Amino acid sequence: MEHLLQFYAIYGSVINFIGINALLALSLNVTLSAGMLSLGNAAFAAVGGYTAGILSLRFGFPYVASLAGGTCAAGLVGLVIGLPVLRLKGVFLAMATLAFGEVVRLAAVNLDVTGGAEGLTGIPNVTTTWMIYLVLAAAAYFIAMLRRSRLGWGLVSMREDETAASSLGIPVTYYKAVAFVIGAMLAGLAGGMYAHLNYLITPRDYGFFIAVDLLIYNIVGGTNIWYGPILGAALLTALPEVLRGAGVTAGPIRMGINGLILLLVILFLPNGLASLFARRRSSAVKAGA
Amino acid sequence: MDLLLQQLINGLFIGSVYGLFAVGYTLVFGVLDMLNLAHAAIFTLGGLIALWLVETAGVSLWLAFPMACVAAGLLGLLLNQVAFAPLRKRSDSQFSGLISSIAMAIIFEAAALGLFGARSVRFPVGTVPTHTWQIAGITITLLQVGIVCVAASLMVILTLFIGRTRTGKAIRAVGENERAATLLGINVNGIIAFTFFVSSALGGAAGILFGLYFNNLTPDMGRSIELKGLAVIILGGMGSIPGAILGGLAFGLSEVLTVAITGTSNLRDAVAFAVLFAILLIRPSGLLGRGKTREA
Amino acid sequence: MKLVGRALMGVVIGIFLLSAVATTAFSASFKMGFVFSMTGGAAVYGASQKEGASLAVDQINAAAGSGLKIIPIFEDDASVPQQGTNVFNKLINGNKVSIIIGPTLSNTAKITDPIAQKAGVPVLAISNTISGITEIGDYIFRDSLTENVVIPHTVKVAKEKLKLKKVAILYGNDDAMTKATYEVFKKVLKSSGIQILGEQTFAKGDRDFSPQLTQIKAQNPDAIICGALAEEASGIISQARQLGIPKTVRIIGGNGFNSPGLIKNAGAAAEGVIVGAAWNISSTAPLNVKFVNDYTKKYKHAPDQFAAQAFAGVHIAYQAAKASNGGSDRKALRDAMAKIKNLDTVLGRFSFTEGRDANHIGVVQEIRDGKFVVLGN
Amino acid sequence: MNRLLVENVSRHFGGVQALEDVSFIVEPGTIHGLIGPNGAGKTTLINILSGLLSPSSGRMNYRNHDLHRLAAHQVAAIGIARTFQNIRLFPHMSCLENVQAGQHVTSRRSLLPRLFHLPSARREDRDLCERAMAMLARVGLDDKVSYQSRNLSYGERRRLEIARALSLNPSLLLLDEPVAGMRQGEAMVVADLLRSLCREGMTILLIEHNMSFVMSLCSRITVLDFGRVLTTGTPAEVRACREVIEAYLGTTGEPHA
Repeated sequence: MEHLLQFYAIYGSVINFIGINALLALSLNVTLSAGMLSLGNAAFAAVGGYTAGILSLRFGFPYVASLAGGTCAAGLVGLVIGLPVLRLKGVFLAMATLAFGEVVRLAAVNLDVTGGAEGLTGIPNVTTTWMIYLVLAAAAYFIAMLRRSRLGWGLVSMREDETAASSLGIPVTYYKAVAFVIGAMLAGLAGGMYAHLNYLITPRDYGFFIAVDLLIYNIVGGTNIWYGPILGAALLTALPEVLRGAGVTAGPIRMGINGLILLLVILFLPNGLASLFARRRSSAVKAGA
Repeated sequence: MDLLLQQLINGLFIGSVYGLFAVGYTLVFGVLDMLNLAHAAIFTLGGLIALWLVETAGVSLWLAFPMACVAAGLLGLLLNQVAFAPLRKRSDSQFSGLISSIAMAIIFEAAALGLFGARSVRFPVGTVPTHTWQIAGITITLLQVGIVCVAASLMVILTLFIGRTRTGKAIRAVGENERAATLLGINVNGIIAFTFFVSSALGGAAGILFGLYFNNLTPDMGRSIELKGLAVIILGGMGSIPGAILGGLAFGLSEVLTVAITGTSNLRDAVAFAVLFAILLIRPSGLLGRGKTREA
Repeated sequence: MKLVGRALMGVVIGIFLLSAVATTAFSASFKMGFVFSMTGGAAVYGASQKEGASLAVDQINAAAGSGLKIIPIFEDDASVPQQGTNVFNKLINGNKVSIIIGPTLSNTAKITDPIAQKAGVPVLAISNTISGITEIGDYIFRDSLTENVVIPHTVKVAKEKLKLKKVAILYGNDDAMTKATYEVFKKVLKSSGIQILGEQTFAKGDRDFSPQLTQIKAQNPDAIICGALAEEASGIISQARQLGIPKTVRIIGGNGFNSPGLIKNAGAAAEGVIVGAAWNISSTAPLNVKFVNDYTKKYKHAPDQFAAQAFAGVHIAYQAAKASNGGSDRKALRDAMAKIKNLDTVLGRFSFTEGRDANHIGVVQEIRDGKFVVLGN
Repeated sequence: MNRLLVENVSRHFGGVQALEDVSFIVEPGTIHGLIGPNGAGKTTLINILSGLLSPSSGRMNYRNHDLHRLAAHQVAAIGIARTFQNIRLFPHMSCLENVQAGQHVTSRRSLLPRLFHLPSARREDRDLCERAMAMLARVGLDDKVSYQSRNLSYGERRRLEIARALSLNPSLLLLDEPVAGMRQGEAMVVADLLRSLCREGMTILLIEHNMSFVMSLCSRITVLDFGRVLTTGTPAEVRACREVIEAYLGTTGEPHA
């Protein structure tokens, strides 16, 4: 027990960040599972984070109300952005959401209400580890169940073949918008929790490279199953600390290892690390049968 | 008036560097339909290799320039071999190629950081002649003129090469339809590798010119141009070489004109990306895009 | 093969045991944690800081004999606040350090320092210059002069010497430090009756400043006030001269300009640049001369202000540790820190203010013949 | 009105006239063939009927719905299912999942009961799974339930696609070359399947190049050539029609199909 407490004292913040990053990765997974590559989820997290932070800080909203406000604001922005951009496909959708993300970041830099480059300071520090993991568990469960619902079947079908999906009665455009908004809301929730985890959020917490990181978490972990993004986020968030523990402190080497892991996964595990587990399970099933 | 003219010259200059960077970007996209996000890292390495050749190996710039371009091209071949070729047959190759190129970008940047350190490095004084013209209140440097000329001639050569030569035609054929190209007896893998070579060599050239002019090379200098390069190829139309050149100029001009018109630079990047967003909504194929519908 | 493996294992275990014995044998030592940005955007500063701090630690330990020694633990926060948080938790709870020196970036400090405050671990900031750092709590100290101290002084001296009437401002608006520089400048310029002709901004990582400088040139200011880090500053300076902004239009910078890299990178264009600083390399105080010599000998390049502040920081913390009976008690160490008075450092004679900020005299320097020289005090 | 009514449908792509004034009627409960040389516009017509393309002019009506006003998913929702000439299965899904994906309009699969693990959700899932299994059995793929669809043979994929279309519970089935690439025996199995579906009251419109298959199966046939209807009639009438023979044999006497 004492060891556990000691471990938490040292690595508590890492554990928190793993949870937040996993939640963000899950938010992206909703759209990815429908075959839409969005680079806008960091921006939705920004909308949620700043809204929740401002609600707490300037208007004295209670924590849960601030989070709800941030989540809804992100969902609303997701709807407004989603409707026009969703007719774009593949790389073009990625670019449009990327441009949107940059505009949001630059807005945060230039507006007064967001505190500019110095960021929004003094946000009450109320998010705790159990809250993060409770929300993460709920989100993972939600996504796992979503997969089995009509919407979930529709989204996966769309990723496989949009034309065929529409011929099966799946309202592709509508479902895309719904997935986009759900993803935006989850990202907004994660952003709001993150804002209340530190004392400060800055525009740099939500830039292009964060959006790319979310994509990487999904790819490394695997997009096909709910625990894939969580696995990816956990591994890559903990990696710097693991390497630090192993004595690898030199910056370039750590960075190189990061890149190498990503490369190896994409080359040899196209369905991510999660496929290792899935493969074992299915072979167990075969052995049993 | 002087002010506006000077700004236009500024825009023309930076736009031609963007264009040269984006040409390589768009070339790979045109052939493979894949985004190569490691292009910015090769841009950086191109500049750093040239610097190393000039400073440490003592090679004159006239020799170092082509040597560094070739080195960047070879990095492109490596990139193709490691990150793209193994994925080509996969059904989600467009997507996985994006990711593997990000992985290579991280590895390249780590290599640059390890080899050259985090501090910014610069070409030794006197690497290029410095001369400045003052014409009616407008300032132009010899280096600027040189860079615009080099960028323009590289782009002209490339356009002629793609349009006129056998290999260029083969590149276009592969871009149009890989299977048909194979049936025509084109060595598709060879052509793709060659495209990576040319694209990366051009990216390296852009990196050298960028490094020479701003004379401030860091391992992460590709990052700031990466997003702009993406914007440029969207603006010009994915896969279109004249589009990338035009898009580069348009993007460079939009940056300086935002500053010139609003009198402040707060909105410079925001305007550029808002324009990009609008273009995607109104005309996703870009200014000179082929409008080819890419159906799944 | 097996034998070799076992022998190797034996050696490893032996070294491990020896080192364990070694650390327990010299009980007269304390752990000092360093959180610097050794990779990422602020790696340039982190590199200098690490060099300055290592030099100080090595010299102190070599001179200590059987006296109090420092066990340094260097960690990299990769210029990312998240990793800064992780590193702080590790140093405080894992390594159980007595004091933390760093982090490099003010933004990271705003997130990490409350952690140390809560845990009761003293922090000595050596490069955070924005306001609101030491206000986090009574365990937070800093030896870097804030922009609030340096800039008014700079403006006063510059106004006297150059008869400034109207200036243009150029600053990075997406970085906390450069933005803070800008805000302080703006306030001070207004209160000293200098007209601001216009404000231009740039973003981190920009290389091309000619559109902004072209606008500034057209406004014909007496001087350009610049809030930029050294990376961008050298580009701004050389491009300003290239665009034909005459040398009589001085460029005046904030803390970010304090780097020999600026002179190296901007070359002749850097002549005449004015910058307020906490430390001047050409100061002839013996302590400083020795520091500059030792540093240059060890690292083959001259130190900058960041290295000097790191070097001084280690000495300040070491003095406090000595005064607090070995530095292993964090609370006692904090109290001893607060009592530091008139300590001779490379930054000059050093004391903390009531608010635990640096209280020493800054200098206004200009670049002349490729060197930072004192313009006025 | 359960008839499928196609009236003066035209469609051009740029300057190319793919369909011109196409009109015919498909009677309910029959198997209707659509034949013609390559490029006659058959697939275009199916794409227009299923809502993937909109006609340049003309109207189509089925069960009082104006098809030309509906999007593809709405066409599916009123009970019109289709297969594709170039087989568009979901490659990374198993056979069972492919068929289950086709249950979109015939299932509820609400999210809420699933979130709360209500028995109703489990019952529905079990029920849908059983129905999908039955559908696979019907097309003879019950031994390939968990195979990924991309690992099936060509003929098996065609049959799986039909099973997927059938799980929409359609009243009108549009089949684009359902037996192309199949061996004779396999084609006969499909023919039997289609006949039994027809007996159960389903209307089927199919494109096929295999003449003996079409002639033996269809009660009426529409012949397209260069986007125009040459004739509509019983197999015997069509076989006797001079224009059809000319279209197929061409003036040079070269067979197209």
